[in-house]
Amino acid sequence: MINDTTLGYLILILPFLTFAINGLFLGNKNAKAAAGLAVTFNGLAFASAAMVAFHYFTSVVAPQKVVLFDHSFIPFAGELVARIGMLIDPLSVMMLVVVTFISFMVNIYSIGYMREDRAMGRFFALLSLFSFSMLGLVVATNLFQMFIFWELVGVSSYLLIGFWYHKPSAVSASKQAFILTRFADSFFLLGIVLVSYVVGSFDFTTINSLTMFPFRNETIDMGICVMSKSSALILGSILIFTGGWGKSAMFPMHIWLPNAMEGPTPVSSIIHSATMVVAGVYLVARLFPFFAVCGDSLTLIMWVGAFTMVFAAVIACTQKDIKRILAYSTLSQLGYMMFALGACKIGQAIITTGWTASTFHIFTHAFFKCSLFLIAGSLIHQVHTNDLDAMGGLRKKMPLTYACALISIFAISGIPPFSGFFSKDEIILAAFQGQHYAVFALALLTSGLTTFYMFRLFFLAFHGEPRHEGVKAGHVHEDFFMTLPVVILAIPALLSGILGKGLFEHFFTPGKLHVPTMLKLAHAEWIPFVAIGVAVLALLIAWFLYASPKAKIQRALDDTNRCGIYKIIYHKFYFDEMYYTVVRQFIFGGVARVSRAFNDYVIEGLLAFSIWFIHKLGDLVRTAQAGYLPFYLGTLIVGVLIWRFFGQLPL
Amino acid sequence: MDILLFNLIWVIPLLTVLVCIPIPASHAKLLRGLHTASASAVLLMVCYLAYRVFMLSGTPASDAASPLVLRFLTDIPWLTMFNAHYIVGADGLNILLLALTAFIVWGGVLVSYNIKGNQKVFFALIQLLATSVYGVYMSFDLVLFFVFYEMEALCMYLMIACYGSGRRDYGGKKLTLTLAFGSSMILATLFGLYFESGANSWNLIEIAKTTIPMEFQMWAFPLMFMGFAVSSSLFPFHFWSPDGHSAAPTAVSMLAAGVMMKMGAYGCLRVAMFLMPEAAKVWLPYVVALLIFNVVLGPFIALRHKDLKYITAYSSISHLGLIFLGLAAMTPVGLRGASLQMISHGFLTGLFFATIGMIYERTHTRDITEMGGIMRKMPFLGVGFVIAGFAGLGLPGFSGFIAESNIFIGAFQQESTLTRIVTILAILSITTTAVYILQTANRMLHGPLPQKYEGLTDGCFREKLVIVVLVACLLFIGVCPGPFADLLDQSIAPIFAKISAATQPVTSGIGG
Amino acid sequence: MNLLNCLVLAFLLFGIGVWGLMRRRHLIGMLISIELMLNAANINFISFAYFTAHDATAGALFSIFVIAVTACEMAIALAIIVTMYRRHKSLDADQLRDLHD
Amino acid sequence: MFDFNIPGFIVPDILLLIFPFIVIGSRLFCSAQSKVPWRIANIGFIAIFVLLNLIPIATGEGRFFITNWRVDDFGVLMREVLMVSAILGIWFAKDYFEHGADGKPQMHQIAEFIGAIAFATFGGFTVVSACDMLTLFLGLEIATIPMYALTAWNKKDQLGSEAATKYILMGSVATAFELFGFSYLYGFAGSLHFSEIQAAVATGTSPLLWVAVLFLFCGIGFKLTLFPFYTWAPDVYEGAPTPVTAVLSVTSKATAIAFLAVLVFGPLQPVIDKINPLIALLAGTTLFVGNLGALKQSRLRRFMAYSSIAQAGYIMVALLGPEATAKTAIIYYLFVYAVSNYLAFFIFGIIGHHREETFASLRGLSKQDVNLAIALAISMFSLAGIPPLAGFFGKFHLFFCGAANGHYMLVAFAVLNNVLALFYYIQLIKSAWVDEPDGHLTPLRLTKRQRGVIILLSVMVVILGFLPFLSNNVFAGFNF
Repeated sequence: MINDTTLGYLILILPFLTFAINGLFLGNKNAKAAAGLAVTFNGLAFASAAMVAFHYFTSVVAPQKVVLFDHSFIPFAGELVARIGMLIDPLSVMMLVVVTFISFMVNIYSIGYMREDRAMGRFFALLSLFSFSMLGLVVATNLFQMFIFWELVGVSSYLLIGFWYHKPSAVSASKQAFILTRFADSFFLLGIVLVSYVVGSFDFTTINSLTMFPFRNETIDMGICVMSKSSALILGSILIFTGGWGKSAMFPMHIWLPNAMEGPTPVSSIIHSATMVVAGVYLVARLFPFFAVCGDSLTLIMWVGAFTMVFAAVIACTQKDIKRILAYSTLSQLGYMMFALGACKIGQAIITTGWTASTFHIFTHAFFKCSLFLIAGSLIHQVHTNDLDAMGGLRKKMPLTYACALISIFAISGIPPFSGFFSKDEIILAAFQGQHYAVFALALLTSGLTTFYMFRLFFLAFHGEPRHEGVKAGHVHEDFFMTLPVVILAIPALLSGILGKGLFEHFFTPGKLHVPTMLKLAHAEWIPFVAIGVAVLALLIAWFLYASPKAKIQRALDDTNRCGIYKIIYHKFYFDEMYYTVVRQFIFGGVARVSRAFNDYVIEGLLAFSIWFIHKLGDLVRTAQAGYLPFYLGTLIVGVLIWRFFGQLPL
Repeated sequence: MDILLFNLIWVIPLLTVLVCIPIPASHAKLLRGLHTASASAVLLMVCYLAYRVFMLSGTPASDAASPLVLRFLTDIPWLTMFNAHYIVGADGLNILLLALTAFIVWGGVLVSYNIKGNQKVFFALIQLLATSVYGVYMSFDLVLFFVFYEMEALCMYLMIACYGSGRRDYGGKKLTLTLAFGSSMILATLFGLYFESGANSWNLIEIAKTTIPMEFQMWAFPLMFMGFAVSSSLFPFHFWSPDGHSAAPTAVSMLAAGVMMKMGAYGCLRVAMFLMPEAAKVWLPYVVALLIFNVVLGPFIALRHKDLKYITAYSSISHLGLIFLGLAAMTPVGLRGASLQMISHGFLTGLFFATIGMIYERTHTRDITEMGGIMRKMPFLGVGFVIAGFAGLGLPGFSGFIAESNIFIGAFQQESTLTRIVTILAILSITTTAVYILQTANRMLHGPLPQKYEGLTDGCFREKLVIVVLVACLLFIGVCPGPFADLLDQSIAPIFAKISAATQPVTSGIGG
Repeated sequence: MNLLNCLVLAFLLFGIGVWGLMRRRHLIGMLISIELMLNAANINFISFAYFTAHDATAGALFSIFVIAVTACEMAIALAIIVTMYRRHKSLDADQLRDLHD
Repeated sequence: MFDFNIPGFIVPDILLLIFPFIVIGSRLFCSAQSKVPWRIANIGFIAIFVLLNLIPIATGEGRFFITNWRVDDFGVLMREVLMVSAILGIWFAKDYFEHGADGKPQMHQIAEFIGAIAFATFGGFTVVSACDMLTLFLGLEIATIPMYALTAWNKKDQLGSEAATKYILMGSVATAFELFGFSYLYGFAGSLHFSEIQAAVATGTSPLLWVAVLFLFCGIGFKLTLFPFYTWAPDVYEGAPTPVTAVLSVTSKATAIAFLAVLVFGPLQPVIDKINPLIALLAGTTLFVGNLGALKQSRLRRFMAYSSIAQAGYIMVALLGPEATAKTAIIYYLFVYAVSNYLAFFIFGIIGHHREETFASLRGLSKQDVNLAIALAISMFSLAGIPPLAGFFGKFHLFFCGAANGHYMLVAFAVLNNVLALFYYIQLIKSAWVDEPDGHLTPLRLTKRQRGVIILLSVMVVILGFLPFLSNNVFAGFNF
């Protein structure tokens, strides 16, 4: 019986070893070995994670924090020490299990999906690099460690999106993803520096146990203005949230996520739905007591989340690329989680139900969204296109996939008893209890939209007549490696809600808060029924439009003679175009051009002028040297006079 | 024994040159072998000595009274005409810089195996350059320091103008003359230090014991600091570096950007700030304003360039700006960050220029718009370049991140308003760095492969070795920075002690 | 007759020499003006020796030496001018324009 | 009766005095082509150099031969510098008596040539050992008059005669200035002897003194090519035969700076503070103008003229320092300067043998004869004052003197000018190293002697800089 610390090390080391061995030695030459290694090690990692979870939840210490190990990485001034450690508490354990499990599944899946790819070894190496950095992120004991792995996650995402680097679209998408998140991270870093400067520590425990009082009177010079340290902390919290803002692709930094679908589908399923993108949510959840103290930032978080939720859901209703639809639905779900965290604020007080709900939704969402992506992947693998036009009628050909898809879609639509129902219901309830009725309404509306577009996808993909020659000709089959994970994932997609609910309500609390906590909460048993009602309604609409006998599929699919509003939504409110104009015109055209002009003309010009001036002086000297003897003799006489008057002799 | 080895560091390259004189230039293989051997020998020696210094850390120095804790201290009367001594010694800072130099020189020798022209002269010049750089980092006597510091001008011009590419004469002249301009400013103040300090000695340690009159410091410090900053391409004296680097052959770019540009920053720290802390306290908060160009605008300029070497040159300009940010912070963390950045950027830019040189050898162009998709043809070099890029944009796991985080945290502890603003801007501009590095990498390595590059081959063993070693260094510092931090802290502690002991003069008037 | 007058005389002589030097374009004329300047110095020596100096012989001696030295100088000067004339067929100072930047 | 026991320390001077007569006399007994005078010259000069080195170190005042012939350590070392210059000069000149160069016809009458050089050198001896104004004046004239003759050595070359005319006319005007200055100084002190003048100056000053100083500085400013009296130098350097240019640029400069040193640290010692501003101004302006003039030259000798003007400016800086340091610095610098300068001239001579002496003829030198190119680079960098070459330490020593009395501004200015200097020296290196060789340039051939001398000089330039304690030990024993 190995102890938990060893297990903890194992969890981190196994994926890293996979990365190192695959990257350095196995490589692309013997891809089979690479794949086998990756699957085995990630499986072992999952096993140890599960064991750690089991030990933890069955032990007496359960809700408290446990630090398995904590090594000093690099000491800064005094208390300010960057450490690399492993923090165990309900949240991180949950994330550990989820990440290891998902990456295990996806590794299996990739064996099938990447079979034809010649760079398979590289793929598995990068995948393990990602899971290593993600695990390091979730077990971080301090901000600095979190930032380190935060960046590593970002870079591995960059490398995986651009995995097919001969596809220009993939390359540019990866670049965009990295730069946007990097942009957010720069604020994150600034926030870390600022907070650590004020607080004098990176440690989560220290930061989470802050109270504002000691900082009220001290001031800090922020360059532009002088502010009190307490407001500096609030600024810092917002800056830190900005990191999560970018990583979780909240509006308006959302555009990289849909474009990131250029990457291989397994990548999308693990990085861009289940794990990495929830890092932002995880960050806020991890620092919740701190955010609660800097209350105002919570409101911001709530609104950002809520808006993204609706915005993305609306766009998702019109897309035809299935991966993009799933991407937008991911955005929308992330919006749910984010605003649930924000919604915990009532006036000056805090309720914790939102926190629990959000973390719960992270948990459930991971499974069903991942499985949805994998299903999409196998569909694409069969019909070789992302486009709904080319699908349809796949129900007969891929029965297992069909069943699993149904489960996951019920889950995401919040139909009981599927997992999504419980977490989403909690979130909506939290919004209601937080007395944010506007957001509550939006949440209900969005759950309706979610159901609608998910079933739209479902009907168009599986029902109706086949619209693809390959499908018609019956070349479609279910690959074992690609179906197995889907089937396995369907189980938690179905059950994680019921089983998880008790666990979460028992263990999951944000920890000790230093603000008044509201205990007496409004009870509203009617909310679940309303939610279900909305969902069913949306389902019926979707069925009527896309699956009912008299549904006009062709008309549903062609984009011609659409009304303007539809076009706008279909083009994602022209956001990508806006981005490109801003970047091209402002950054490249504006700032960069001006600064280069300044360098090339002003600085170099001054240099050239000084050289020219010296040369002119030289010409002066040489023109005097005209070989004219009387002039030379004159210089002798003049010289005497010069030194007589300027020689400073006391004459 | 160690002392002897330590002194051999700068002697061996010189001996190599002397040994090679009788060998006719036609025996290129033999010459290359000799130079490679000597470079490797020096590398091994330096690494061993660095290890020794690390082991010795904590034990008191041979001379208890000296403000610096120096190992292997050697002090021989040298020029009695103006009582200059031959004083060399090692502490954490300069031993690490020596190690960096040894690595870069070794790499430089390896990458220039098939350089066009008279190889005998070229390698001799590289060794001379190495001598001068080693000497600068080792010496604690100002005359000796300056002699070595100025020596590089002699080699640089010839190497660039004769073996370079593009506007080589222009670039070489620009580089050499600008550096000479800087060192002339230094020389003018050196005499002042000798006579005004009252120590009547060129010994850095002796001068450090005295306090130099304020009215002298007030004009001497900016002169000297700027003089050193010229070779670290601090705005507005950065103009030499893009043209110089782009004209220079690979090895010279590596040496120039990797170690020579650090000599300036090292001088700023070791001589200017260490000897004239009072003036430093007055001036540095204003010097920071210049960094806005280096750190914030530098990356933007890199964005607009198409030539790989120009891009890298501007990235070096911005990275060196960070060094000065760390120096201007005048806090232990900041100074440590600056020193770390010197070392890390040395390896980083060495790797950059090495890969660029290798790619240029094959594609015969450095214009990124003409390249594309060469990752497919030369994956190893491509990966090397990408790694250099990631290290350059401060990715955790590489040394750059450690240095930058130190600098940012350290600079943020500096209270002055201007420094705060610049620090914030610097932190925010890590995005721009990412933009130009990714843009370059994508344009060059990714996308479709032009027809003319079908025949390209990946790096040979020699080149791969260089890349692997440099990457290993970057990773090593990045993954376990602890020992390096300890080593540097010992040598920075006395400098910081002197700075913090310096009392702010009552008249904070500039140019008093 | 006193020291001052002699000095003034000498100075005037010197001035005349300079004036001639500036005005003349004929090499021989220039040489003569130079002679004037030299002799102005001689007059100085003599007059100082006569009036003030406590080491009177030195001054006289000096002037004699000066005469001798200037003699050789002039000799060489004339020799050179002769060779010059052989080449240029002219003694005009303005003609000497072959050497210049 | 006469007493013939001559003290040993005077022997070299006497030898050098009678030496020209021997050489010229030897012409009477052998044919024009014979090598005898040349051999005698070598033996004689080297012998004198060795004898000088045998002179034991004197302390304090030095030794007096007759009341006005002093031989102190400064004198001895200056003598050595002058002898080095003379020896190198005749070695350099030898080729020009075997073939014409740079479009100038072959030179004749080597014996007389050597004699003239010997006289010029003896003039320098006289200057450094003078201790009254008369000796000083005579020394200066002895040093100068042969130079006039040497400049016009090529009777067939009209540029030479033009140069000589300019030189002698302006030179005699300068002489007139000096004499005028001397006369006033005499009038002020009432004596010619330095010790008495010094005493008089110490007791009090008068306008007479200052007028004298002014005229003396202007007069010597001509010989030392100070601003604005340098105008003759470029033309004369270009017009004169190359070996004469070389000798001019070293010997006459050495003599002139020795003259100033003797004057400033001798009779004018008490009022030196009052003169320093003038010296500083002269130094600053001269080195600036010299550097400016050299910027865009295309002909090598004219270029060297301007560079030597600038060097004169640098060497003036030393006069601002305390006496002992200043004299050490001057001698060390002159020595280094002589070596580097002659190295450059030797190379130019080889170039000029078949080509005209312009920058263009240097093109592609590194491709044709890399060793020659390296030697050129060494000499140029040394003149530019780049360590570890000798030139740097020379300059460093000069600036050290300047800074010792707190003339930081002047030192800073001089150091900045170094960058300017580096610029034009690099121009020359560029044409030798970077420019592609154009086909029609005739190939170069080195005789054994040339190769040997060039190697010797290059090694000296490097060694003097790299291991300066060699030179250091030379000076260690002496005290000025």
